[in-house]
Amino acid sequence: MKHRSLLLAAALFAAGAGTSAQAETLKYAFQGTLNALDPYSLNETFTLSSLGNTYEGLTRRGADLAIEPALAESWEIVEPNRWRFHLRKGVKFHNGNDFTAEDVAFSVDRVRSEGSDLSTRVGADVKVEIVDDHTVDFVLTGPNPILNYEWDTFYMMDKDWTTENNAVKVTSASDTTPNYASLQANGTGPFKILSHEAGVKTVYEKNDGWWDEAKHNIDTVEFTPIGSDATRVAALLSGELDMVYPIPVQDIKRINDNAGTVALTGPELRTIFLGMDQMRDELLYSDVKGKNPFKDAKVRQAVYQAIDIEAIKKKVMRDLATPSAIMISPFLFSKGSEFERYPYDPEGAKKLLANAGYADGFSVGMDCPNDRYVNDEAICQAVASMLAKVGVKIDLNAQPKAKYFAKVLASGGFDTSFYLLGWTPGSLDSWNVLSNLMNCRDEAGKGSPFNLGGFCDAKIDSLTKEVLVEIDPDKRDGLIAEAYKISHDNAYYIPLHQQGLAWGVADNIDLVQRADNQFKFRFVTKN
Amino acid sequence: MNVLDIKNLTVEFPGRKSVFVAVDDVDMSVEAGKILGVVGESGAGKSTVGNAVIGLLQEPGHIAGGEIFLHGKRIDQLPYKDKRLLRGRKIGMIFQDPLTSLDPLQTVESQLVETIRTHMPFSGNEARKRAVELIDAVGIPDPEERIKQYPHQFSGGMRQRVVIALALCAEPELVIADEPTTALDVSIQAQILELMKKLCEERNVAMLVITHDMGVIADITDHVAVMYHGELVEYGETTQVLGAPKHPYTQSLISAVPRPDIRVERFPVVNYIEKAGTPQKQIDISTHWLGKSRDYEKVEGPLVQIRGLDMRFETRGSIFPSRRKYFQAVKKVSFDIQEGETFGLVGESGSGKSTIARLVTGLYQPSGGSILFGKTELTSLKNRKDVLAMRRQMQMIFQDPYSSLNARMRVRDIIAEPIKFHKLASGNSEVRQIVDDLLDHVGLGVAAGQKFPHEFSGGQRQRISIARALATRPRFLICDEPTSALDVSIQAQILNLLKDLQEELGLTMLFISHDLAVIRQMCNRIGVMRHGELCEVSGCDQLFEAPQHAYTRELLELMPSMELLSRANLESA
Amino acid sequence: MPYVSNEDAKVDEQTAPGRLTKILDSDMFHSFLRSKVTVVAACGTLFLFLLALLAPWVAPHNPFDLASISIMDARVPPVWMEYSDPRFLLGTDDQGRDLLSGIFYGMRISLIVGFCSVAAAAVLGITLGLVAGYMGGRVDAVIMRIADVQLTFPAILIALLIDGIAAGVFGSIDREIFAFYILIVSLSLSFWVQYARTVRGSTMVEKNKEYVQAARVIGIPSAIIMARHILPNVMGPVMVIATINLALAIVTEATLSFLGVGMPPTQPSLGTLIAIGNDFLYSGEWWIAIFPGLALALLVLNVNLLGDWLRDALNPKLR
Amino acid sequence: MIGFATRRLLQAMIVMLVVALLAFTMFRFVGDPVNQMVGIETSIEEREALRERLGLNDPIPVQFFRFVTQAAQFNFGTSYQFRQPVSDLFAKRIPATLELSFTSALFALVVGIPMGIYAGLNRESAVSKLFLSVSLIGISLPTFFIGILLIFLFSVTLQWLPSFGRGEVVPVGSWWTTGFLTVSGLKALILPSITLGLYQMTLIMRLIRAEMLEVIRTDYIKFARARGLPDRLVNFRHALKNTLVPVITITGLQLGAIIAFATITETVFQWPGMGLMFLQAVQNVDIPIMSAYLLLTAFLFVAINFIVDILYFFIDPRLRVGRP
Repeated sequence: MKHRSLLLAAALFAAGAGTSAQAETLKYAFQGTLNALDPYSLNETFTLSSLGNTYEGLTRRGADLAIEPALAESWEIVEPNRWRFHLRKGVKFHNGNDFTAEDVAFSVDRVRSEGSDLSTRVGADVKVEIVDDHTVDFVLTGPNPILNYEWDTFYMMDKDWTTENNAVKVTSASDTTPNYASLQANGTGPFKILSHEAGVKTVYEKNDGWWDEAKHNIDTVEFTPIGSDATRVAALLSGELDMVYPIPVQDIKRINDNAGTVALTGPELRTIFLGMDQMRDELLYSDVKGKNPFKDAKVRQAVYQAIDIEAIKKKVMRDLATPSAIMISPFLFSKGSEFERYPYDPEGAKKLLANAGYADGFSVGMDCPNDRYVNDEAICQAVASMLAKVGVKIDLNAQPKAKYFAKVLASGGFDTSFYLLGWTPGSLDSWNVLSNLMNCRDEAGKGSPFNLGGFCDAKIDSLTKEVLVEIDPDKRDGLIAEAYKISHDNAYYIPLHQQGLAWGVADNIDLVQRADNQFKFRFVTKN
Repeated sequence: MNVLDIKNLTVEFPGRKSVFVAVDDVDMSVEAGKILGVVGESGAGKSTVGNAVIGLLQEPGHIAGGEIFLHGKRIDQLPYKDKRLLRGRKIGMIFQDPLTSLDPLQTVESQLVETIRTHMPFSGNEARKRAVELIDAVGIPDPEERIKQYPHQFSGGMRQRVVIALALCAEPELVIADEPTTALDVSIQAQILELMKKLCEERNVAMLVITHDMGVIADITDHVAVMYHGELVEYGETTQVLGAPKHPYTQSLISAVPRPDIRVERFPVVNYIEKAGTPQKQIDISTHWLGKSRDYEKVEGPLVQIRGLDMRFETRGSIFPSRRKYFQAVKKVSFDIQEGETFGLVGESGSGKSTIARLVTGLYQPSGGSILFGKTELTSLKNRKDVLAMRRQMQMIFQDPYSSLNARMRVRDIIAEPIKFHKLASGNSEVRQIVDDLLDHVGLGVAAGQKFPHEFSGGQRQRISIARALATRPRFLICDEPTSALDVSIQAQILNLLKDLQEELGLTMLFISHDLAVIRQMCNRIGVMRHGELCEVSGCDQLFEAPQHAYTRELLELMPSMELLSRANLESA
Repeated sequence: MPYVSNEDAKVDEQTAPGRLTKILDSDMFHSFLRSKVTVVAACGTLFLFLLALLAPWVAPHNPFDLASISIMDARVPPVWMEYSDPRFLLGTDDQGRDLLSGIFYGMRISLIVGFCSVAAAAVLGITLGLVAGYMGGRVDAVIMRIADVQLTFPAILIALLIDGIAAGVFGSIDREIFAFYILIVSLSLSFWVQYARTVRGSTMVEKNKEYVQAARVIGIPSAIIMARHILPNVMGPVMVIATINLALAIVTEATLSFLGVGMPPTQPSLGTLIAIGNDFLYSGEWWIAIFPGLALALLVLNVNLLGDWLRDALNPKLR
Repeated sequence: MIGFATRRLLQAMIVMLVVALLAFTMFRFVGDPVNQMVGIETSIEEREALRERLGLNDPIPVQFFRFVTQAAQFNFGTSYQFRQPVSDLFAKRIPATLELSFTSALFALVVGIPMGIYAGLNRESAVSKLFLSVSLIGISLPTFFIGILLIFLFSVTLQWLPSFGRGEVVPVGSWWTTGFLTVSGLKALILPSITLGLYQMTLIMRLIRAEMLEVIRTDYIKFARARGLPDRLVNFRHALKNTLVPVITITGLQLGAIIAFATITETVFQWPGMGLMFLQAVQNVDIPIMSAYLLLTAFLFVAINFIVDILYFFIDPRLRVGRP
C-alpha cells in the first residue's frame, strides 16, 4: 500500500513573501470546459480536479499523491471488513452548515444512486453505519485493501443544502430541468465558487473559514477554457494569464525562452499503448483474409520490435515521455522497474514476420484519436511510418475522440483491428488495469470492457481475482507482476510510454504539478 | 443669330486596330425657335453629334477637329466644370427611352428640384413651385399630385413628358432630342412631337432632333441634315431636302420609306448602304426540296380559322382563386386566313397582336376559344406526334434579329436544326446541300454558313431567320414585326424578300406590325387590334380609303404626314 | 455601340480566319494582355498548376511513401538556417516529410478537391438553375426554397453533416478515401446554390429571347432547348463563379482541415499542412505552417486575380 | 404590404421546418452522445439505460415530433455536457456572438463601402487597383490562419491586444452582457472583428464596385449628367442609392454568413459565443446544442432575409407604390 512518492513541485523561484495584503488573482486556462458543478455527474479528471478546490473528500492526496487525511482526520480497519473513519470536527460548508456523519452517509447514498457517474467509488454492497456525529463505519462484504484509493475525488456534500434545493437526485444527462447542484456548489474546500458560466468563465473566491491552514495567497481565481492550443499558449506568452495547461510539447522551449514564463514538465500517470484485435478470426481491416495475423504472438512481437520508441520519445514527444515496458506507470507499481521493453530491431521484426508467414508483410487499418492524448495522431503516424519499413502497411484512421470512442469501444462493437489508447487507473492501482484491460471479455464487452482487442488469457483472469482480495502488499505486487509478465511475454499489448505533463506558468507563480494532472489552488502562491 | 453652330466637327473613337471616325467634318447650325433634324440610319454618327455638343462623348471618343459654338461662344474646349454648367443650364437633353432615363428611386419632384436648384438660385419652395409649373406645361394633368410620384407610376408617354420637363428646367437655349419618340406608340409619338414643337416656339428654344424616322423629320423640323457613315450628305430646308433630294443616298432613303398612301408591288432596291442580297443561284422550286411544301393536303375554306380566342395572364398569384388577378391580353378574337393570302394585324403595343401570334404557334396555351388549322383543332392537340406535325407546317419570324438567333451556334447549324429535328432530309450531305441552297436563296451566300450570328448585320440576320423558318417547309408563316428593328433601307429589302418567297412557295402569312405603312404594302386583308380586341377586319385598300371603326380612323390620322416626301422614285418603280 | 456592328458586317467576303488567330485577335485576349496583373496571375496560376500536376516528377521526395520517411528527420529547418539538411530545401514537418514535396503534393490534393467540388457544384447548380428558370412556377419555387434552406447551412456544417451521415450509413471506411469524397460532396453542396441562382436568372432572361421561342416553334423538346440553346448562352457568368469558387473551395477545404474534417494528415492538402504547422508556430518551427500558408495564399490569390479579370471581361454591362 | 409580408413569413416557416428536419436527421448520425456523457469506466448496462432514458431508442418520427414541438416552445432540451437547458446557455452566448458579428459587419461596411465606391468611380486609377489586389488577400487566406497571424503579431509579439475572450463585460438589462462599455471589452473586440470582417469587407467592396460600374453606365445616370448635376449628386444620390438595392440583399446574406463563420473566429479567439459552443458541442456530440444552433442560425438567417425584403420595400418605390 505504499507508493513511490513523487514530488514534482515547482518551487523554481524563491518565494518572496508568504502573505501580502494585496488581493491576488490567479488567472488560468485549461483546454477543456468545466461543465456541471455536480461532483458526481462526470468522472473526468479535469472536472474532479476543479471541483476539488471547492469540495473535499474524506481523504485527499498531497503534492506527492500520497493519501492524506482531509475531512476524515484518521481511519482504521477495526475488523477485516469494517473500516472506521473519524471525521474532522469544526468543519463548515460554505453556507455555514456543519459537516457531520449524516453528510457522509448522504454522500455515499447519492454517489451510488442512479445517474451518478462515480458509482464505483463505493461498492454497492458496502454499508455505511453512523457511529456518532463524527464517526462513520464502512462495512464490507469481503476484504478490500484499496477501498479508499479513489476517495480523494469522492467529495462530501451537505445533506441539508442538497435536500433543501431539491438536488438529491444526481444531475444526469437525461434531465430536462437543470439541477441546482450542477449550477451551484457548496463544499468545504479552500475556495468558493463565486460565479460559473459553463464553457465561458468560472470565478472562485478564497474561503476564509477553511479548516486547514492556507498555504496559498490567492484571493480570487478566474478560470477560462481555451480550446485552441495556439491561443492558450499565446494568452500565457502575452501575460494575460498566469497559468495554462496543458501546453503542446513543442511550445515548451518557446515558453521557457520567453521572459516571464516557464514550462513545468513531468511524467503523467497515463500509459499510452497499442492494442490489436486478437479475438476475430479475420481482421476487419486488413488484406489478410481467412486468418488473423495478430493471433500469432510472433506478429505481435514483430510489430512491437519495429517501433523505435526512442525516436518517438525524442521527435514526437520532445523527450516529454517515459518509454514503458508495462501497462502502468512505474510510479504506481513497485516492481515496475523489473520489466524491460523488447529492443527496437526492425531486422528481427522482419524475420519474425517471415517466420509467421508474412514475409511480404500485410496491410492493416489503424484507429487513432487525434484530440485525446498528447500528440496522439503524430504518434500513430510515426508508428505507421516505422511499420511500413518492416512491410506492415498501415491505413491510418485518425478521428476526433467522440468518433474514435464511438467506433472502438463496446458501444461501437469493438470496430477496430489495431488501435492506440491511453489508460490511467483511477485508483492508481494495478488491479484497475488488470480488470479493465487484461481480462477476457465476450462480444458485448462483459469481462474487461476495455480489452478492445479481446485477447483472453485464463491465467491473467485468475490472477486478477487473487489480487483483489490479497491484503499483503508484497504478495499482491508479486501476483500483479506475474500477470504483467504474461502480457509482456505474449505481447498482448504494446505499451509505448507514459506521456508527460506540460504546464505553462508565469514566473511569479509557485504551484505544485501533480502527476495525476490535477491542479490544486491550495498549493499556489503568487508573488 | 444662330444658337448653335457646328463647324467641321470630326469625332474619333480610337480602336485597337484603327481609328473609327464617327463624325467626319460636319457643319450645321440651328436658330432660336427652330428645329433642326439630323436623320440617318444606324451608324450614321447622328447621336455622336448630339453627344459631342453636350460634351458627353463616351470614352475613348473625343473631338478630333472642328469647333462648336453656342451663341457664338466656343464651347468644345471648355474645361470640365464649365462644360458641366452648360449642361442643363444652356443645353437640355432628351433621351430615347423614357423608361430608363429617370432614376427609379427618386420622385419626379426631387429630380426636378435638384436640377432646378443646381442651375438657379432658387429656394426649395420656389424650386418646387417651378417644378409644378413645368409639369403642368408639358401637359401632365394633376401636376400637384403627380409630381410626388415615382417614375414607374407614369406611362411611357408621360415619362417622356417628365424628361422634357427636366430638359427645360433651367430654360436652356438649346435642346438636343436623341430619338425622342422612337420608343413610343404612334398616338403618343404624335402628342410628344406636337408638344416639342409647341414648346420650341413658345420658349424660343433652338432644338436639335436626332432621328432615323423620316416621318418625324417631315412632321416637325424646319431644317434637316442627312448623315451617312459619319458624313453630312445633304443639308437644307426640310421641304427642300425631302421634296427634291439631290444626293443619291437621300433619294434612295426616301424611296425606301413605306407609304401609307400608295401601295407598291416591290420596293425600289436601295443599293447604297448594303449590297442587297439576291439569289446567287436560281433554284427550280418545282423540283427542289423547298418546293415540296406545296404537297400539303388542300383545305376547303380558310386555312386558319380563329374563333373566340381568349388569353389571360395571371398578374398576381394566390392560392385563393378569388384573390388572383389577371390581365386579359386577348378578348374573344375571331378571324379567318385564306390559303395563300397575307393577313395583317396592326395595333399599338399591348394591343395583343403578338400574343395572337404566339397562341397560333402554340407558344402559349389559350384560356379559351378555338384555333382551327386546316381540319385540325390546335388547342386540343395532345399527341406529341400530331403537335410536331403542326409545328412543321407553321413557322415564325421574330422581331429582334439580335436575339432571335442563338449566338453560340454557327449559322449552318441554326438552319440545319429544324431539318434534322423533323427528319426532313436523308443524311448529312443532303442537309448540308439544303442549308446551302437556303442561304443562297435568301441572298446570303453559302460562305455565311460557317460564321456566327454576331458577324452579321441586322438585315442579314433577319435573312438567316427567314432561312430557318423555311427549313421546315412551312405552309403558314407568321411574321411578328419582322422589320421594326431595322433601318428603312434594309426593311425594304426584307419586305421584298418576303414578298418573293410568298409568291414562289405559295405561303400563307400572318403579318404583324405596328406600322400601318408597312402593313399596307404587305397585306391582302387587315385586322386592327386595340386592348386585346379586334376592332375591324377589312380588305387592304378599303381600310385605308374607308375605315369603318373610329379607332382605325384615329390611327390613320395620327400617321406622320408623308406629303413632303419625294414621289420621284416611287413613280419609277 | 451600334457602329461596332456596322464594322463587323464588313467582314462579309473576307476569308474566315482560323480559330487560334481569332482567339488571339479577340477583344478578350487583348484586354487580357493589357492587364499586366492578369498576365502575371495567369502565368503564376499555370506555373502552380503545373507544379501540382507534375508533383510526382518534380518533387524531390514522395511524402506519402511511409517507408521512405523517417521520424528522425522531423522538423529540420529550411536550408538557409542552422541545423538544416541539404536534402530538405524548405525543411521538414513534424513527421520528417520534406516540406517542399509536401507543398507540391498538398497543392495537388487541394486543387483536385477544388476542381472536383467546383465541377460537381456546377453540374448540380446549372442543372437545377436551368430547370428552375426554364420551367418556372412550382418547380422553380421548390428548387429555390431548397436553395434558401441550403444557404442557411455554411460549408462547415454541411461537412460535419456529411461526415456524420456517411459514418452512420456506411460504417467506417478508409478515412483517406472517405475524407476526399466528404469534402467534395460538402463543398459542392454548399456552392451549387450560387450557380443555380445565377443560371436561373440568366435562363429566365434567355428563355424569353426569340431564339428560344424559335426553337420551340420548331418543336424542339424542352430538355434539348435547355441543353443546346440556353446552356451555352448562360455559361459566361458560370465561368466567373467557377473560377472564384475554385479559390473559395481551396480556402474552405483548408478551414475544414483546421476543424478536423478535411483531408487526413496522411494525405495532406495545403490546408492540412497549415493546420499541422499551426501547432508549431510559437515553438520557432514557423516554416511548417508558413510555407504551406504562402503557397496557399499564392495559389488562391492568382486564381482570384484571374477570376477578377474574367468577371469584368465577361460582364456585358461593362463593355 | 401585409399580403407580401405574410407570404414571406409562410415561406420562412417552411424553410425553418425543413431545416428542423435536416438538423434533426443530421444529428442523429453524428455520433453516440452516450459515450460523451459518461466516464470511460461506465458499464454497458448503464450506457444502455441512459440511452433508453434519453429516448434515443424511440422511433425516429417520434423523436422528431418531440423535437419540433419542444423547439416551438423554445425548449431545446438539456445540454449533454453542461447539464443545463440549452435555451439558457444560448441566452448567455448570444450577446457575445451578436456583438462580434455586429462589430465585424460594421467594420466590413464602414471600410468596404467607401473603398468600393472609390474603386467603382475610378475604375482605372492605381489606387483602385491597389484596393482590389490588396483586398484579395482577405479572401485568399483562410480565416483561421489570419486570426492566428494576428494573434501572433499583435498579442504575442507586440502585446498590444488580448489574444482571447471578451475582456470585461458589463451586464445590461436582465440577460444581455456587453463588452462595448469597457476598455478591455473594446480592445478584445478588435482582433476578432477584423478577422471575421475581412472576408465580408472584401466581398462588399467588390460588390459595390461592380454594381457602381454598371449603374454609372445606365441611361438615368447619363441623363443626370446631361442635366448638369454636380458629380457629387450624380455619384451619391443617384448612382450609390441605386447601387445599394442589390448590395442590401448580399449584405443581408453576408450577415448570415458572418454569424456562421463566427464559429471559426470564436474558436481561434476563444470568444465565448454560440459558434464556439457549437464546435465544442460537435466535438462532444452534444446533440441538443447542435440542433439548437442550427435552428438558431437558420432562424437568424431567415429573419435577416425577411428584414431585407421589408427594407427593399422601403428603398425601392417600385415595390411599394403600385403602377397606374
